[in-house]
Amino acid sequence: MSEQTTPPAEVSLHPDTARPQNPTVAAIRRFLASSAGRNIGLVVALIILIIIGTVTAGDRFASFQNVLSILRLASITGVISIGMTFVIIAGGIDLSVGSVLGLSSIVATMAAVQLAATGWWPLMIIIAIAVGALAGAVNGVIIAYGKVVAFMTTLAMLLAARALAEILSNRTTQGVNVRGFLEFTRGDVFGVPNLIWMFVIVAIAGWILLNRTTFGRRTVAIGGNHEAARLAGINVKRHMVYVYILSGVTSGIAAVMILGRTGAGTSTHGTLYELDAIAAVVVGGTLLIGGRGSIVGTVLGILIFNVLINIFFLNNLNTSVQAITKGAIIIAAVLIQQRFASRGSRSTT
Amino acid sequence: MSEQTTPPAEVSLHPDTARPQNPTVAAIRRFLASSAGRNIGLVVALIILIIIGTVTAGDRFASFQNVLSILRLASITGVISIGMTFVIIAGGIDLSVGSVLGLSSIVATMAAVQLAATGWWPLMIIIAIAVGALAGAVNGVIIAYGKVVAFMTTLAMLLAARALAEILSNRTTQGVNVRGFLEFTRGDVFGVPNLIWMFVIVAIAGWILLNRTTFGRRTVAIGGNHEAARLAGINVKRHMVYVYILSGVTSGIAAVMILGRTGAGTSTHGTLYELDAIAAVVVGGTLLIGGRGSIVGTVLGILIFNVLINIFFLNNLNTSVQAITKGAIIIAAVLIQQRFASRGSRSTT
Amino acid sequence: ALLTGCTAAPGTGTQTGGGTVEGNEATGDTIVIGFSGPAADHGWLGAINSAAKAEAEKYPDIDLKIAEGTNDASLQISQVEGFINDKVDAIVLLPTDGAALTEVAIKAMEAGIPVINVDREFSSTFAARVTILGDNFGMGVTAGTYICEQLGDNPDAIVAEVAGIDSLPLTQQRSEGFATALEDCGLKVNNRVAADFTIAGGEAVTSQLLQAAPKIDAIWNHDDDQGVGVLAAIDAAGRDEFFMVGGAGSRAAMDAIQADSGVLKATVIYPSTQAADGIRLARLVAQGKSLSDIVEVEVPSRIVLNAPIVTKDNVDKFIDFSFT
Amino acid sequence: MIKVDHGTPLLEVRGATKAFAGVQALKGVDLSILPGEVHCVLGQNGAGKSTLIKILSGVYTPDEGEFTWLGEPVTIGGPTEALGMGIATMYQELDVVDGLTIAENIFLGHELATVGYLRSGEANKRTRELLKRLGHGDLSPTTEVGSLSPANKQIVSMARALSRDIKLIIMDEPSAVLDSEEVKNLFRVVEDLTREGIAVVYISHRLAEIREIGDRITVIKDGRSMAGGLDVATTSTPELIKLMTGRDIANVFPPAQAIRDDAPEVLTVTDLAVKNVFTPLSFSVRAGEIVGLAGLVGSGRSEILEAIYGALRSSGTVEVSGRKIRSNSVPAAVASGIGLSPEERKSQGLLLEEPIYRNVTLSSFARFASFGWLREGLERRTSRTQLEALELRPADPDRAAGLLSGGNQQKVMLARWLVHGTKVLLLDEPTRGVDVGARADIYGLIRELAAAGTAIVVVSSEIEEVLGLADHVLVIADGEVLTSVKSSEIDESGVLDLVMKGSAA
Ligand SMILES: Nc1ncnc2c1ncn2[C@@H]1O[C@H](COP(=O)(O)OP(=O)(O)OP(=O)(O)O)[C@@H](O)[C@H]1O
Ligand SMILES: Nc1ncnc2c1ncn2[C@@H]1O[C@H](COP(=O)(O)OP(=O)(O)OP(=O)(O)O)[C@@H](O)[C@H]1O
Ligand SMILES: [Mg+2]
Ligand SMILES: [Mg+2]
Repeated sequence: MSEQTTPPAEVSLHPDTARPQNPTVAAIRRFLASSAGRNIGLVVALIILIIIGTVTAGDRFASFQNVLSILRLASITGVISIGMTFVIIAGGIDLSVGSVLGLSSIVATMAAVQLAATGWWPLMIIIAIAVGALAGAVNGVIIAYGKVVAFMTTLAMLLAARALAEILSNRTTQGVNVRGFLEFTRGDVFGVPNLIWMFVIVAIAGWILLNRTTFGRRTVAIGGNHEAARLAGINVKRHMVYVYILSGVTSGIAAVMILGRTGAGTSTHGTLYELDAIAAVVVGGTLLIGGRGSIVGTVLGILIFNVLINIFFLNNLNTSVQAITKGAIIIAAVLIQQRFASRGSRSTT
Repeated sequence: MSEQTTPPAEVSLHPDTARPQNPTVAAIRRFLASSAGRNIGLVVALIILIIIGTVTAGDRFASFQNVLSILRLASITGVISIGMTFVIIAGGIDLSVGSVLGLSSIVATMAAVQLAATGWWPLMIIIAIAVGALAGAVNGVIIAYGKVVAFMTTLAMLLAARALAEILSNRTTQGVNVRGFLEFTRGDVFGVPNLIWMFVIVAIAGWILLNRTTFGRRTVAIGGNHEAARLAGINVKRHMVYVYILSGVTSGIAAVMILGRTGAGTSTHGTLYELDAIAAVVVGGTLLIGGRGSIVGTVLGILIFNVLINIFFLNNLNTSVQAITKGAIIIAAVLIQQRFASRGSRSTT
Repeated sequence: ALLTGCTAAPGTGTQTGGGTVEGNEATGDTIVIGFSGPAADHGWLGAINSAAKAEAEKYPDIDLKIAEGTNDASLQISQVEGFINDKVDAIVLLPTDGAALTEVAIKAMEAGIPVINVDREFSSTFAARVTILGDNFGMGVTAGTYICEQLGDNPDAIVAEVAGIDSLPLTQQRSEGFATALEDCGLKVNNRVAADFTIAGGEAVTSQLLQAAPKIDAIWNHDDDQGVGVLAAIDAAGRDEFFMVGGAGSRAAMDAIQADSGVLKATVIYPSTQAADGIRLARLVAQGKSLSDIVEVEVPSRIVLNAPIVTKDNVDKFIDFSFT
Repeated sequence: MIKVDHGTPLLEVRGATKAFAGVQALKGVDLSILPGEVHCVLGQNGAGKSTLIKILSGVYTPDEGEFTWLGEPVTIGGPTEALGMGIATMYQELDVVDGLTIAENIFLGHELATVGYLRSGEANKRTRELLKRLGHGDLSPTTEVGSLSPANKQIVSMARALSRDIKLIIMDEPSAVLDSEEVKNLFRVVEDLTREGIAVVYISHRLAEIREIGDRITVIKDGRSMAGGLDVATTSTPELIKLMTGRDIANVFPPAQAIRDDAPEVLTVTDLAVKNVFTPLSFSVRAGEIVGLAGLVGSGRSEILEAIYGALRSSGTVEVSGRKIRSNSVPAAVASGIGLSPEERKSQGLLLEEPIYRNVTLSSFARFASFGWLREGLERRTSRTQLEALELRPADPDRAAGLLSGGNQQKVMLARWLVHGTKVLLLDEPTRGVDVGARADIYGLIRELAAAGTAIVVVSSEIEEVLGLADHVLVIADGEVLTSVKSSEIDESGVLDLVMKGSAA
């Protein structure tokens, strides 16, 4: 994984000698190249989907309740995708997010049962996040210091965390009967469920972290050019550990959310969420080779997938047809995004 | 022009040869850096597993029958991994292998039912492979000419092929009652089941294709340096289509094998095989970013995983414990491999 | 009320009940029923879906909405939310995890929508108007008892078990029931492997199992769908010193039992018509009708389905209700 | 000079233009190449030289322009067609594949194969011949290219061009990664080629090389040819520089200032060694002093810098202003005031997709962030000021670093350490691929830094550059310091003699 090469597209460009340009064209180009501009294709794709939804399902789609329902569903994989965005920007991958979520949910529920006496429910949240962070730290240390490829490390963690969850829970689902916790996770503020607020907060925090802090800057630097980051004095290994911990933390937060949503902890929570998260991140325009990515894109990616699921549901489509359509729409979304974001293809063949 | 013609050949200016070294050390170093040497870590890991197997399960492990049983099981994902090795070396990824296998198995069985009259069973094999090749071609064209990232394209194909298989089969399992076909796929030559022979043949063909043909060298070139390959006059896009077709073909062959092995075609065949295949390829030392990889490594990777599973079964281990152990052993195998293959890590933090 | 066996012949529409049958069958107000279940990723679940659909098609007054099958509790919750938003008249729910879907089911009930809970039970009685359960523990007991009967005189007999997906509670329950029944006759499970409810998975683990156990007297395989693979592996290994008991009751399994040509001698029914029953009951509940075969004025709240054993002797009775 | 009767032009280009989305790279270039000549193309970074040759080799399709090949009008459709016509190219960016052997790289795209099955024996044999012809009979055809040094990769690239049946060979800055010995070797090959009537298009920023090998010159400035077919013999260097840059550049190396006798030792290196690369060495650099490391490619100079910087596992100690720094840790080195401008700007130095200011501030977060929160405004302002001081035009901190020319990229690397305020600056090949104008700027800057009290260590493959910049020179061969002298006490041939002897020993 240390073989990070710079994308071959950027070979030898030196337009430093100022070239006269039509100012409007220049402004449009600058916008399209900006992070907002890169996402415009996704926004278009999302709008198209919303139109399709409204046309095919009318008020059932465009109602406040339905929007909340979409967002509630989106919020859990959404939170995971934010952590995943960092990992992928840093040039890594985390296949273990779903099963770490499952493990966190189990440990937190068990703790709740044990600690029912004290009744201080925020401890559940702390425990869920701590379990996630721990799993992330193990991933990070093995990857950064053990130099095992991220794909294998997190695949191993996927197996191990799920299995540990099964052993701990003895494969039974554990109900969460902690009133305070359930009230918190199921409550709402200004009519918007707390689950959605949690996603909003994580997404905003993620955006700030990525774009406004040294942490984010280092993450982009490492993913963009591992060697250059190292030679600029960044402690690359330590930072990679932090990045995987961050991903574990988002899994822990998602575990809290799913506990609230389902009221139960089970080792099967989060199965295959890694695929959903990676897909949202990639559709969102983050490069799988690292070095570039956007939180806004990821959020749009998550929304696109969840609106799609909702439209299928409302239109009562045959499951298999759904899957085929979903496949086609993934391709279409990526194509739309590329058409808008591409700054002119430079290859000929 | 000047007339200097001192032949500088005698003067050794080249870092590759200059340094005096202990000849034994040099020979060992050269071997370790060779492709066989890169795999020695895997061989060691495999030997360790075999020792564990023999110690814990004795004759039940070390019997000819058991070896055949391991190999029969290994052969199907093995064949898929060979195709996957090419895709990954070329810098791509194919998540659709498992579901294309499922689709091929369905179409081939349906064809068998239709064509029962003619009775020419090899047609089933041709159809299975053709379906795989077609799916691969679709993947390849979308990736190479549509410029959609491979991850998303093949993820979409994963969904679509599985769904198509469900629609075609109406989600029912279709038995294969073609005597000639079953005799062929379940037969053996020199006491070794034909399934194993098929894997052996595909692996050898893959090795030759990768190491001894223009196709293989171009695949490495594209994965290693996309731009350089293009500049050398290689039609990179067309070649990528071929590579994905190759992967589809191996899925088709694997479909034939699974039809023989289970005697039934169903849309659930091959579920999650993509993970097994990618894991084997990566453990086998092929770089996920492309440009370098080995068929021998992939075969060793497949064997390691399957010996592991066999040891678990023979020792009647609990599924969850299995999963945790598997996770730990994946990490250990990759670590062992790296220790042997690394030519001395020279970087610091 | 506990009712066993009454659903042995569902879907035929020809019950021989009292005078209320015609009343129940008579077309009433059109009702919208929402159905959500796990991903139809194997034969039994596929059969659950198609039986539900077929059942709904029989009644002109049912408008069935089927949500995409899923194994993700969170997604299933959102499907139920969707049904609530849509104000359907009844919901038939085969939860991917009973406890995890309880809360949203209560929400539906509170919104005045009766919920019919199928197969995997909610953790609260307030979550469902009617609960129809297959009996996983009972399934294991039936299989174990049958094996005991066959091997009872041999305390050293080797018993093997090919389980389904180990992480599912239902697999646990089946295994527990099996072990409990075997204990009664002094046997135990000597070799246990878990597959994944798929044919290929069944084949893979069984070929390993046969290596691990050189001699076996009886095998219980939890699921006839993966059983196709299990039998293929047994075939390939050329082993026939034991007999095998299946599970769920697929057509292929019953055909094999009827033909009595291989090791498969019996299978334990796990009704794949539960959801169809659910649809039927949902219609009755939503239309305010009662169950015709019993004297209750209303539909009962809890129905546990029997898990009978099918052997060569009684296969004729069951074969028409098997799933493909 | 051998003057051949060149006859009709081999290739003629009239009015070639090429625009990349928004950037007009070529605005009208004429070029006429005669058989058997060495035709040099000169121009500043970004003038359009590489674009021109990529058009000739079929990588880009020109927007306009007439092309004649052997008197016939042609269009060059793609790399395959260009190669088919007999135009082979050694590109500026190394275009070899690490995972393939030398022989496989050479025959990539025109493999020696029977129905797809490689005839490796034959390929290896022909590769050995080609390598011998290039003076590198010591390289084995079956060596993986990934394990070669950049210089040897360049050799492979050349062997590949020669493996084709060619009439014209284009070399885009082939000498950038070669040392003087290797360059001589290259020139010998070029002479052989021209004797066979093969034309060579040669691009380099080193005017001395042009003088030595070129026959005629075409100068490109801002995408337009300023002069075509100038005779090397009769065109003066100042004239060329004026054509390229539009200004006069007087002396390239600004005069050194005397180091004060009481200047403190800033960098002290004691018994530093890296196993199998270089033997223990000790030296020190005083404030304001520039120490140069001279030697051949592969002698271990980059490794010495990396070891001082903590980027390469080493034994021995490094002290900055008398305080020992934790070994083998780049962050520790940076914190104690050491900065490194690496050899490969693109792969080791810059984040090409990121804006300039982020490249500038990358090592100085302590200065630009409070509790991890970055003050982008301050970053931009500081970067702009620094870029203006370095005369980067335009000094736009929001531009992507990958869009800058080589010289300007080097300035960004310097800006990074200026903003950080390093006491010790390690410069590895600071002018590789940098044009004459920018070169003079960079030399000036290095001098200014020294004058301000920075201790500087410079590595360069151009001995002239080491001698011109450094106060003190360490001559290195095979990882061993042969001599340590004042730069005034040794000249270019003296250094060469030493290294040749050193590595022969
Ligand atoms: N692929 C491309 N896309 C956009 N702009 C490009 C591309 N390639 C070159 N340019 C621009 O075209 C101009 C000419 O670049 P070119 O690489 O030909 O210069 P050069 O003379 O070779 O410079 P150097 O001496 O640094 O190699 C520059 O302004 C450069 O930014
Ligand atoms: N990755 C590596 N692994 C092992 N040895 C290496 C590696 N890189 C370089 N070396 C060895 O280190 C020595 C010095 O290499 P290098 O080419 O960097 O020297 P240099 O003097 O810096 O040359 P240049 O002028 O190209 O920078 C050589 O003997 C080379 O074989
Ligand atoms: Mg150039
Ligand atoms: Mg160097």
